[in-house]
Amino acid sequence: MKKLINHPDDVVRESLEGFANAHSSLVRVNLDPAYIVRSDAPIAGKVGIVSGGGSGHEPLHGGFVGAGMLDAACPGAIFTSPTPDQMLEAVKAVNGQAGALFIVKNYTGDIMNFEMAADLAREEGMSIESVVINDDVAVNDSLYTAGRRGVALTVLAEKITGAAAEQQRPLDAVAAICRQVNEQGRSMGMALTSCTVPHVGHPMFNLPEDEMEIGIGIHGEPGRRRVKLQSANVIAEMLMEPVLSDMNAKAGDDVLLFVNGMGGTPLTELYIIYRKANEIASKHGLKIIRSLVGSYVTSLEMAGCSITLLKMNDELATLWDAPVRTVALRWGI
Amino acid sequence: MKKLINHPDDVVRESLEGFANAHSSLVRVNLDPAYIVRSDAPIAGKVGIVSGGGSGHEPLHGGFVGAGMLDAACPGAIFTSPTPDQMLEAVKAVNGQAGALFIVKNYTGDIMNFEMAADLAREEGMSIESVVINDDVAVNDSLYTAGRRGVALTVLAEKITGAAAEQQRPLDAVAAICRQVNEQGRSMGMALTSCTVPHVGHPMFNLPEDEMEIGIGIHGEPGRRRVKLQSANVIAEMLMEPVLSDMNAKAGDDVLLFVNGMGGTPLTELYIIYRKANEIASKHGLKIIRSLVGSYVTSLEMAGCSITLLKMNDELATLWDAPVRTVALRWGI
Amino acid sequence: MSQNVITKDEIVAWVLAYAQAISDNRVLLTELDVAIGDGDHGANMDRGFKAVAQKLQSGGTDISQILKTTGMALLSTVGGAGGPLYSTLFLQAAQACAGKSELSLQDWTGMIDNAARGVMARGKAAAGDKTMLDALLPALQALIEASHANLPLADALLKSAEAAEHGKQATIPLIAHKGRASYLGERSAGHIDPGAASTALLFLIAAKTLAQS
Amino acid sequence: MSQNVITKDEIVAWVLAYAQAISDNRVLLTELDVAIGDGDHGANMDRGFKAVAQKLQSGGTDISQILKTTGMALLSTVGGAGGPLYSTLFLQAAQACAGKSELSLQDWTGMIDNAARGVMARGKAAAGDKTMLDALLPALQALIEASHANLPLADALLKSAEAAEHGKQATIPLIAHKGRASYLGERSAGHIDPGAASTALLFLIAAKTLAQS
Ligand SMILES: Nc1ncnc2c1ncn2[C@@H]1O[C@H](COP(=O)(O)OP(=O)(O)O)[C@@H](O)[C@H]1O
Ligand SMILES: Nc1ncnc2c1ncn2[C@@H]1O[C@H](COP(=O)(O)OP(=O)(O)O)[C@@H](O)[C@H]1O
Ligand SMILES: [Mg+2]
Ligand SMILES: [Mg+2]
Ligand SMILES: [Mg+2]
Ligand SMILES: [Mg+2]
Repeated sequence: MKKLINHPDDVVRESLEGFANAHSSLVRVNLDPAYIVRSDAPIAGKVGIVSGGGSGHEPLHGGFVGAGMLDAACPGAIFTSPTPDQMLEAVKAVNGQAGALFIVKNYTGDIMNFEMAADLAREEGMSIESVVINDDVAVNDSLYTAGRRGVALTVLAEKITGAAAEQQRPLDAVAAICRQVNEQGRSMGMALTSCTVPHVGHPMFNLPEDEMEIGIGIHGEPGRRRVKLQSANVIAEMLMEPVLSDMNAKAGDDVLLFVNGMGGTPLTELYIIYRKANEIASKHGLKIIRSLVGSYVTSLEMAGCSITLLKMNDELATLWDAPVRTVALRWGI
Repeated sequence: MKKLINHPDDVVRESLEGFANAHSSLVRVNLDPAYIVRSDAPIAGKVGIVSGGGSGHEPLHGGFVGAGMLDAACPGAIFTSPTPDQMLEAVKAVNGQAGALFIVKNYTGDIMNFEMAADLAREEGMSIESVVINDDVAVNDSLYTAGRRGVALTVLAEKITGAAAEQQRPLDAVAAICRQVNEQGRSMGMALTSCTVPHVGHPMFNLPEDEMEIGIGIHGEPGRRRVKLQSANVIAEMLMEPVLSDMNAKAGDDVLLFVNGMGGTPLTELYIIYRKANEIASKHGLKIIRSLVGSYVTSLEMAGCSITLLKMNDELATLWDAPVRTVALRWGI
Repeated sequence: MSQNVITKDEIVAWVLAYAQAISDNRVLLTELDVAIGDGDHGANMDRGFKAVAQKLQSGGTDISQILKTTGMALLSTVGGAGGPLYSTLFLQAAQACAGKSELSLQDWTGMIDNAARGVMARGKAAAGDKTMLDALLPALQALIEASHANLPLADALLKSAEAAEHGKQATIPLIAHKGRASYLGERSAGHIDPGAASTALLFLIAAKTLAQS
Repeated sequence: MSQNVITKDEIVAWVLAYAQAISDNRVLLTELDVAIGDGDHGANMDRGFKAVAQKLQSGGTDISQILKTTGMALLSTVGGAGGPLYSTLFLQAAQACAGKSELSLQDWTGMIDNAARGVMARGKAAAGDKTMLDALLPALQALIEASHANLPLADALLKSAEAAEHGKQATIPLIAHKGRASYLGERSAGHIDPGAASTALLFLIAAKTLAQS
């Protein structure tokens, strides 16, 4: 295992300390329990937007804390949902007396820990709503699975929901926007290589030089199937097809196209994928009115990508364009 | 070789096409000869800031084209300096009748191609200045080398110089700022893994599991020496020591600390390096007044990092803080 | 257990021995989770039970409080799916022992019953979903049977450990329907569920610690 | 070359044969550059000479113009260090041949002399710096000697090819002082310089094409 770390036990804490040092003008970091809040929190009358999840997906979520996006993020151990006390302390630190929304990626652990945190916060008199993001079309949403995973759409949901909250909309309206994003967005991912969890010390799976995994999540798990390595254009098709057939977007619809890197893939390659995804979406008659390309929801140093399509409307576009000032996403301020 | 590409010959063009599709609101892209200009170019009375270099370092340089930074960027083939006709056409496309500044990384090829382009542009009546960035302390600047390489400081130089040009300062003043940044900044890098140039098809060098290269550049070349793998803290020391001893920063000085990823290294790890670099700089009495952490000057999918220190003053800080609107660096607008 | 009952100190010894066993089996649990999950089960449980061991160093005032301390420590240190589930297991066990200063076989069985109900309510999984329940439920079943048959406590604990181990092995052919492993679909078959492994260990340690003291 | 001179068509044949040789040796040149550079010399030269071959398909009006077309095509397609250097080589060669419809050994020698001066001026390198000059300068030296000795053109071309090849091999022990390889310091020793290899090939192809026609 080759990593720029000291000891596996210290990765999350030391990284958080570095993050705090580097970005003290944007965020405040608490180490025990671990959470990151925007430096101007709490904001009176504003719904607090709180997210979190296992570490190893950076810049998600800490990189999205700041004006116009998240009020707080709770990082767990690598690939491990954070604990309820983190969310409880975070939500108290951003309590503007207008309630809080938990944005939760759909994993059993995340669901349970956030649920318990919500119970604890409600016991302390706060109004809490939760929205579960489950955009990954690689997984069937059936009785026989834990349901579709929450993957790259999360960053779009956090941006758009954060903008709605910044306008001081009430909790139920903010939650409704977040649900709308979740309903209108779909993702699918693939990997060229595995990643190595520091505590494990070796790759999560072994992928021969001429093979790839299709339908991966963001926790180093293998995908739904292993196939021969393909060209970027074929890969873009393999990801776009299930996304398009699962979502209710028809010719003439506006969409946001998001090509996300898994951590170890250079931007050059993401743009090659974007180029083809853009072509496919256009052939379907979709109008790509907004774009995002970069490694925003990662799986440590995994090489690979995911494609997300979000069906847009005027309100979502306005919220997407609204000013945002976070470490990893910033415009307008 | 596992990459999200179609054919090695098409990597740069297809990536550029994807970039053009994704960012049409910020930039215009010309394919033959290849260059990227900000969408509102040319701006009357403004010095054009033009940079460029081999591809494979993304987001450098194309990701830094836009208001407050570069007017144009010229991408060459992977790790290959662009050709003079690219620079000539680019500089014409951003000609605001106030001359242009070429920001050139110190490599024989870049120097020669930009020199020839400057000659051609001057023949067409334009005023051209060039500043050569050579911040890499891994290389001795002696008669027996091609001089110190230009590495991560380039992005700081482009940002600060771009801000000066945006204020419509004259060409000589803009060039002077760029030279000041170059004089006051130093970098040093290391690699945990090699990278693979698409046309080569295999890694540039083989690094055993327990070894690393210290003193690398950004073209997949091996470093100055190969040593046993060390902890992040020791690595930060190995990079900071030569940077600090080469630059004339003394206790009490303000600095910008930039931890740059080589492409395949997760943000988590960069922040662990940042944490230690911050500690070392502070111990030296330096005041870190600005920070940058991320993969901005990369070497394809190489795992590793570099550390850059730039000695600041009030003017540089003001220019650093000035609004910038590019694909990869954005604030204030 | 001379009186065919489990004392407060034995409960502490059980949890501490389990913390040690988790530490010893950390790599094993991790590797099981690498195969069909995300490779953190060993590290998560170890982090949690190290914190528990710290808290229990000074013993505890009564059984219920010891179990509650364990559950609360797990809740704030483990995270993931394992955190809430094991936390719930111990918190529900604590609730079932409220006011008791020692546990008979019937008490122990009722405690495990309450714990299992808690885990099912929290995780909404059932037997055969390839989770820790596939070790927990057979262990409970064995205890109920032993309790009805009025077996000596030591024998009952042994039987429950065997049943948990058997249940753990029986997860191998299963396709996971809950938790992370369910994303793999049919690729989840052929592996032991990591949570079932850590739960089987809990009953094995109970048999070893409580039946020998 | 029946008249002991090189004709316009032979110049075209030389450049086209070199383009083919570069294509054939692309991997070799790349691997040399992987060892002490950035692995692009083969691809760069191949891209450039494919463009040249395209431009020269319809032949050319005179020797100087053919060489100039070659130099200009290289300038806008090769990039890197190789682009300006090989472009300069051909542009300076073109300048030396201005107005000539065929080249004697003396003309050819003068042409290579002008080309070498151009490359030295452009790259500011000298003999022994471990660059293409370490093939180019020995080849020029051999031509000058052959020219003084009034050797037949074919023999002179052969001698210059041998000298270039020898010079290329002699780059192996050198520590690079110019170009990318210089960053490696002592690690650059032990390898052939890629530019010296492509230049040696240029003289080898000259000997093969021009001495046999
Ligand atoms: N819904 C559930 N009900 C019961 N047990 C579950 C459930 N989901 C997961 N588990 C158990 O949790 C174990 C995984 O725990 P752990 O690796 O610590 O958490 P995570 O899956 O979040 O990484 C699984 O092996 C399984 O036994
Ligand atoms: N200053 C110089 N003068 C002469 N030749 C040089 C000089 N610098 C580099 N070269 C030659 O260029 C070759 C490398 O060319 P190439 O790989 O195409 O460009 P780059 O080094 O920019 O990647 C070297 O092997 C060397 O022979
Ligand atoms: Mg986990
Ligand atoms: Mg090059
Ligand atoms: Mg797990
Ligand atoms: Mg090269």
